[in-house]
Amino acid sequence: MSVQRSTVIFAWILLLPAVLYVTVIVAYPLVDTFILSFTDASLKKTTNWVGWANYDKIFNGTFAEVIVRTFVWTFFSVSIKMIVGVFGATMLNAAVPGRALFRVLTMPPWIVPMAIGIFMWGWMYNGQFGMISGMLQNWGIVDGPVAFLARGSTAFWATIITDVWIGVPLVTLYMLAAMQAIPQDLYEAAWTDGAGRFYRFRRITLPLLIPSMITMSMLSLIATFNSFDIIWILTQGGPNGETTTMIIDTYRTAIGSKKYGEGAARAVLICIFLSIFCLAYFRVTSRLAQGDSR
Amino acid sequence: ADQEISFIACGDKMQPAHADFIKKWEEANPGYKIASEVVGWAQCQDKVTTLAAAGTPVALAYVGSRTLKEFADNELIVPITFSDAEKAAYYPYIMDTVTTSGKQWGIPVAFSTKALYWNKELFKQAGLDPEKPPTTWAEELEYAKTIKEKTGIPGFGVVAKTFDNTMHQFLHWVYTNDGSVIDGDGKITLDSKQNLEALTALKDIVPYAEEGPTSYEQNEVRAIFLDGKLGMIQASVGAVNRLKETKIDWGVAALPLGPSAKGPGTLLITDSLAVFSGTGVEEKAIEFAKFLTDPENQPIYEAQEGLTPLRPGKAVDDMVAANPYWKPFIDGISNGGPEPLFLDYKGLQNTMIEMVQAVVTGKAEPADALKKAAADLEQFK
Amino acid sequence: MGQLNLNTVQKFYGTFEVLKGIELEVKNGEFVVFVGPSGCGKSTLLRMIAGLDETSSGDILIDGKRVNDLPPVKRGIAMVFQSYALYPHMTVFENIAFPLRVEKMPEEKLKAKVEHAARILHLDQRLQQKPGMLSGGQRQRVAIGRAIVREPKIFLFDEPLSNLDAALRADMRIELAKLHRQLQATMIYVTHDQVEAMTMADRIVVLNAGEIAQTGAPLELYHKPANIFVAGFIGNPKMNFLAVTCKGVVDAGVEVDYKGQTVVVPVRPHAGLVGRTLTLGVRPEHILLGAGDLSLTVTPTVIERLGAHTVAYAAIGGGEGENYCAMLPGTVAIRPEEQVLTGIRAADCHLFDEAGIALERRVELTDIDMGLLDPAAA
Amino acid sequence: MGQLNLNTVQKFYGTFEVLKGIELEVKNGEFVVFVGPSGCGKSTLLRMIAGLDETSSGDILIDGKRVNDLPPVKRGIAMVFQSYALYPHMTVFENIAFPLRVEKMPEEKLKAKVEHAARILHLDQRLQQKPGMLSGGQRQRVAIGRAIVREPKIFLFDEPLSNLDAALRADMRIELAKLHRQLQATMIYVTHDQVEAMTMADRIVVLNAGEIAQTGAPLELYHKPANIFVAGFIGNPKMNFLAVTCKGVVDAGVEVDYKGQTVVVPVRPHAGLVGRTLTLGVRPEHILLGAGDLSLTVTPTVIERLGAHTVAYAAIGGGEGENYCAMLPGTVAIRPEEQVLTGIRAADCHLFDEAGIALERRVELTDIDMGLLDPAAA
Amino acid sequence: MSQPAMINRYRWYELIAIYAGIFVFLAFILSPFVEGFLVSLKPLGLLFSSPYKFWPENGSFDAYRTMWVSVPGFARYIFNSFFISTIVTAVVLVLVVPSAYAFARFKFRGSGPLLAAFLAVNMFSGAVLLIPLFRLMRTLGVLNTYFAMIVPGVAFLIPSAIWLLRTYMMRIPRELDEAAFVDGASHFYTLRRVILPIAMPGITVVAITTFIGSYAQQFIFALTFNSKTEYMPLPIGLYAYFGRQEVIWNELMAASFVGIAPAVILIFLMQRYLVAGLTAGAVKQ
Ligand SMILES: Nc1ncnc2c1ncn2[C@@H]1O[C@H](COP(=O)(O)OP(=O)(O)OP(=O)(O)O)[C@@H](O)[C@H]1O
Ligand SMILES: Nc1ncnc2c1ncn2[C@@H]1O[C@H](COP(=O)(O)OP(=O)(O)OP(=O)(O)O)[C@@H](O)[C@H]1O
Ligand SMILES: [Mg+2]
Ligand SMILES: [Mg+2]
Repeated sequence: MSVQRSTVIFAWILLLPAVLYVTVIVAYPLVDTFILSFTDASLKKTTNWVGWANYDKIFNGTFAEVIVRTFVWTFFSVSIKMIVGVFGATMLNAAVPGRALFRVLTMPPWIVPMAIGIFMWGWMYNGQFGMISGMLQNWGIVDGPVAFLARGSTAFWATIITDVWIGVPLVTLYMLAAMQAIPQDLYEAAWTDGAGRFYRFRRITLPLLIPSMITMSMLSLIATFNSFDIIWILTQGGPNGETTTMIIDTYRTAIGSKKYGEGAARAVLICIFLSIFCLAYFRVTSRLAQGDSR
Repeated sequence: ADQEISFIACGDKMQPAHADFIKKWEEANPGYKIASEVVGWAQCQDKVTTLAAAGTPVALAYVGSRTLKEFADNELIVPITFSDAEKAAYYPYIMDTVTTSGKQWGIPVAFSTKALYWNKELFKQAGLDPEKPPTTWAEELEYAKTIKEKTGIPGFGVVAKTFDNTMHQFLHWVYTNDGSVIDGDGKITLDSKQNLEALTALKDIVPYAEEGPTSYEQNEVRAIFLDGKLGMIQASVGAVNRLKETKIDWGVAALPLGPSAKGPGTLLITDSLAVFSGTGVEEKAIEFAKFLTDPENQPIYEAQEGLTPLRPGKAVDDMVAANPYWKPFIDGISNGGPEPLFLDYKGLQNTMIEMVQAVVTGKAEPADALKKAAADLEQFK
Repeated sequence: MGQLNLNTVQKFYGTFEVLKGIELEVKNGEFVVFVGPSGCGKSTLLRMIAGLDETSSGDILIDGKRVNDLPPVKRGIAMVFQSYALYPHMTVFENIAFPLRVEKMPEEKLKAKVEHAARILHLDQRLQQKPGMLSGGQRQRVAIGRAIVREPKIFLFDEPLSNLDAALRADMRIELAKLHRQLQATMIYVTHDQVEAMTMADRIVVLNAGEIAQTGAPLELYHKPANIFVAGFIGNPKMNFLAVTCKGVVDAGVEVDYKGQTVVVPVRPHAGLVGRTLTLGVRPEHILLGAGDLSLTVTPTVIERLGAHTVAYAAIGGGEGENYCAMLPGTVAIRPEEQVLTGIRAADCHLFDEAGIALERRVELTDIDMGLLDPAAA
Repeated sequence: MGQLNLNTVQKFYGTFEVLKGIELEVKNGEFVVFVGPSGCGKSTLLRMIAGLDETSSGDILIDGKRVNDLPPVKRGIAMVFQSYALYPHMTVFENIAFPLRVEKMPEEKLKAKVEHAARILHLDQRLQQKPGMLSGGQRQRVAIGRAIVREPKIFLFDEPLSNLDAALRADMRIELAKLHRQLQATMIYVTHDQVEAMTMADRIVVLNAGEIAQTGAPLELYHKPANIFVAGFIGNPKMNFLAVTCKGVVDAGVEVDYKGQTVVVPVRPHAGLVGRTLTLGVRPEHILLGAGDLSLTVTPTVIERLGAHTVAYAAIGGGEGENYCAMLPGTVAIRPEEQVLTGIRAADCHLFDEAGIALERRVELTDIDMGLLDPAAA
Repeated sequence: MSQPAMINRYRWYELIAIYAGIFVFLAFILSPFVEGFLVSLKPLGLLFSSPYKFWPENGSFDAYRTMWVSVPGFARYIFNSFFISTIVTAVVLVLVVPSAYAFARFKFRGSGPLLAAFLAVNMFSGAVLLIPLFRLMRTLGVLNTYFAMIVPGVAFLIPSAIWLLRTYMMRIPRELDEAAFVDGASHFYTLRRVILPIAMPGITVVAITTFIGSYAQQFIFALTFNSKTEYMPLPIGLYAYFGRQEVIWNELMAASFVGIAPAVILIFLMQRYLVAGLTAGAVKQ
């Protein structure tokens, strides 16, 4: 008994610094935000308790549309990130000369300050002076300039692509690591049985990557759901609000219009949505873990 | 120790003129020290607000005048008294940009007005008279159409990105057609005949504008013009210096007028120095701010920055004489209109941008868009 | 058909010669076991035959056709990996069906084949489980099942039983032997477990440092090891070695002297042996209690009683640790640290020259059924 | 001093009772081996003695003192893990010195101690290497070294040899036995390898499903298993079991009938046996070629020739697979699928009642040195 | 002489396909940098010119020279970023290593929810928490110091670091702890002498990712919580190229490349450890 208790105490001693730190620095503002969400806090010096009014307002406005858009945006961004990441990891995992260099060349989007990366994309998307529109014209694929951020349909995808770009290095790296953890003898066995490279990828690599992919997609989901800079710098949620996601809307309300109370309510909603997601994730993974206990 | 007066200026570095004045003022006022910080344009406003909201305001900050009402309403800034003589020294309407509920809340420090630039070379290519800029919207539309059809190059630069100057550019149309957004009594006047004409005119010219106006803000449109790929744009005097660096044969004229216009007009945008309450050095801050912008110092700063002068005077006359291109910028002042003062100016801005974008992208008819925007604006007063 | 020839097959890793010109012929239907100490190149050779590793020089022929440049599947081989290499995400059925799916075999035929294989391997009840839920022996059988369904000409096994515990290993040994009889396929089997080698092989190939030390039927290796390495390697506990001096050559064999005792070992003599130092080898199980042709009085230091046997270890002159071991039947009344007299029959002795090469024994044939020594005659 | 008592020690995982009231006394200096099938609770019991797992109920006493609540180091035990648990980043020296460093022993004394331990274990040359560069046997010795330096009262070993290959295992077995003699410490050793259990133990504790099936000296378990579980578990290959009917009780023992043959097994009878179905057990090594008190004609299906022995497997009435196994000495002229006559001596037979409890054998004492059966008398 | 294993031997068309795949992938990753680089080479006046030409006419490296003049403190900003990231990394490691160990090793009531709670920290983006955070920073009295950037930076980097390191540590055999425990080592001694050295590859990876995370991404906190130019990190320095009216694009891009160079070099030197460390402790399989 005492042995047991002393380990528990020790565990808590180990955790204490980090827990305290995060509690003070993050949890306190979080609670503050939560409380704020029930007030009409603004630039005014006085704030009043307003109960659920802020939440009412959110659901009575156009927010439902924003929620749906956020989900769609996040879904595509995360999916494409995973697909591109797995693709990249597969390529970089091939034993070809130069792969060490190629691996390093994958990292820059992660290293460069996010805003700078986004500015570079802004340039790329520019209709008059940008690379994409310019190249397309030079190659005669399109007639005149194409401004990718000018229409909701293209701007929606343009922001997704940029988000993918920023997230891909880390996904690639993790997937590469996960791939290398697959025992070589499985491939040799399959090869001996006549399975070609693609067949091996489809029947062995992919299924065995699934658990890692789930973990990664959850982490990436949290980041993507909260992805702010990209949309803000590229379109500020426009045109016609067609790239406005929950976090953009939250920022606009809280920081732009200084409606701290309403903004806080939106932030709390985001957290609730994400928590539901993560809970579902834990369910799925624990079921998977039971499925093939190794 | 010295009393500190914290001062947030926007930009990349302290303007040499201001740096000079600060030194001078500190010498004249021993015991006070100006602690200045320069913050980039993109974040300047937010930082000042965050500091104020968190309860540690700066003493003095450079802000867009449109934010004054919001600050004032929340008692974050103190009113500033101007003597009648001081008020009279400014161009008309300038005081309006800092006035709400009968009090002045900021000291104007920068001023800009807009005019129409046109590309004479493109006019020639399109068979138009290169020396005759449009004076009415009808001409403007016709010229734009002609240029586009004859040269394949867009005739007019429309600004419609999700950015503050999309609203500004629309207000050019409003103020050159005797329109307004809100009247002195705080009544929303957006849904008017004049404004409908303005929005319709904007819609009509879009086909002859650059591809995808919703992805360009003012400076980007100007860049296209500077590249010779636009017939006409509406821009501030800042474009002149850039044009001088290009081979473009250009001209500048007053903004063309709409059917209901009563005279030339333009949008008047000022930036102000706002003094925040609760710092204990409010008096001195006001004193310092007035010193920075007094009739002696201000023109030096304006000259350095290429700003429209705040006050008429001989210096201005000399400047116009030396640089005739200044004329339309000064002339427009007399019939200009201010940026409307709203409590939630971001709300106003978003509503106006949404309205313009809806029309530009063809998502809504001008009348409907106007009606919707007018209704939305009610909550931001 | 599954006939294999290795012609001076060499393998280099960098400049390190792992395999030094291996020559081997494996007949169709034969069960050949590769044994040898760790690192001698068993796995490497097997992987080269499989086509997983490249051959540095020399030819590998299957049914007379050079296969050096063919991928594994085209060589008609199937391999069972030491780690089994089962696909953890697939059911037993899918694991076994994998090679057939690769071939795109029609579903019905595939099902029949997999079920047939499962029946042979007693896996019928397990087809829907995942490998993670199986015991070691069952996994092993799945791995074999995957090899069987392809109906390869040659099976390759790399230490397939080394992960199993002793009891399971004994069971699997028997099952594999039966499987071989049933399928009549050529099997090449790598192990470092001698019991496996002795019990399953038609022929054992003993590898030592990249070279073949000896090839032969199990009992041939046991009774007539070609050199001191094979003699020491085959048999457990290990053969005892005594340094002796050659006294002379007589009709019955070679007369040697061990610390004053003389014994005539029935081996075929070389010329010029007299006076040289030879090594006399005798297996622990051939040491008797009481006097023999050669008698040694030893003081056992460790005695292991296994019930069926008693194994005594003693230290005799020279060398560190226990270098003399006797395996006596049943429960014997000897105690540690108490002297005991042991005897060796001359007929049980092996004799090796200084180079470690065996002098050929004249084995008492009454002891061995010669038919068993030569599988071809059986 | 290192005397251990377990008083009705129980262990629950959740509601699952892993250990069901274990009662055991281990004398100072004794070498006790725990054996039992996988999952029977051997490791759990060992870890409870070590103090790594909590005891659900019952007392653990070391030298008479209740230690349930003491951490391992205060119990005076040292443990050698199956995986050795060497610290990969430390040299052999540092690995061995680890417990002493924990105690903050002065450098000089520490050095002397580590070097002494290294000498005992023949690790002197390896002290500056890292574990990654050592062979399995050497690693094992480092792990033991780490345990020795602490001079514990009790050593605990959890299957320490299971990762080694057969040859190394045999060597280590001997070294451990010598170490035990040298240190005279109490040792408790978990294994599922019977050879280890038989050869090293003063006393074997056979565990089955969380209960002690039998405790006794190795040969006692071999010759007088208390029940059918122990009989089957001890001995390799496994004991053969035949279903027989009790005909009657005579002076010499119990008369049983197997398919018409009658044999009198020399065991102490119970009352009321007559007419009941009993199980007759006989070890493979006690089966003889030719007729015996009980004769069986069988058709071997698999024959394993190990050189020193020949093991034949056959299927006899009832049950699937080979359920009859004979281990015959040397190389015997029998062939698969050829009938052969085997015999069993009545004196070698074991007899179990329906509940699996053995009828006590009247062992022919001439066969066994009774002194060996009782270690105290030795 | 040593050739790739047979299974990794590629036919010519496979090689072409792989290199084509890598090319496409890297083209996606790097094309914005190409665009950025081209922008950095063009004179400001020629930046906005069409039709689009891939190769800049009159391209020059002038911007790489003038950028130092336009923003005189730029070297200092890079130094600050390095300095802040180093401290942040150190603090994160000090906090995270023990916690990751606790999460990896000990089962105690509340460990699951607590771990989830750490993850939840990342569910709120820093921007939303800005004002409460500001108040907190003021209470702590760290405004306008390096700590103003270090303190919140650490907090938001802790969660992912814990997740990463925990999975790594779960792969260290439990017997090592137990062996040390049996030998009388205290938990802390075990952590210090046994676990830490063995977990080093994993810690290296966490250190690198934390460093990068902090190096490039600490914008919003620096902006709001610090007013002193001499403490500003790189991203703020880059923003300085947004002039009063105009963005000096070519210098901004040049400065970006110069600014990330130290981190790129770091990654280049460490890439072997990065992949190796991740491999050993890959996201839970
Ligand atoms: N990829 C490689 N590079 C260099 N040397 C290698 C490589 N693979 C194996 N070797 C060396 O080749 C020799 C033979 O290795 P191999 O795996 O065939 O041994 P083995 O007989 O199978 O041993 P074990 O019984 O331990 O499995 C060893 O000395 C090993 O060090
Ligand atoms: N942490 C645990 N939680 C639940 N059950 C456990 C736990 N640890 C062990 N068990 C169960 O306790 C039983 C005994 O396990 P133990 O490890 O003692 O077996 P063992 O005799 O050492 O087996 P082996 O020979 O395979 O090592 C097993 O049935 C096992 O499933
Ligand atoms: Mg091998
Ligand atoms: Mg165990």
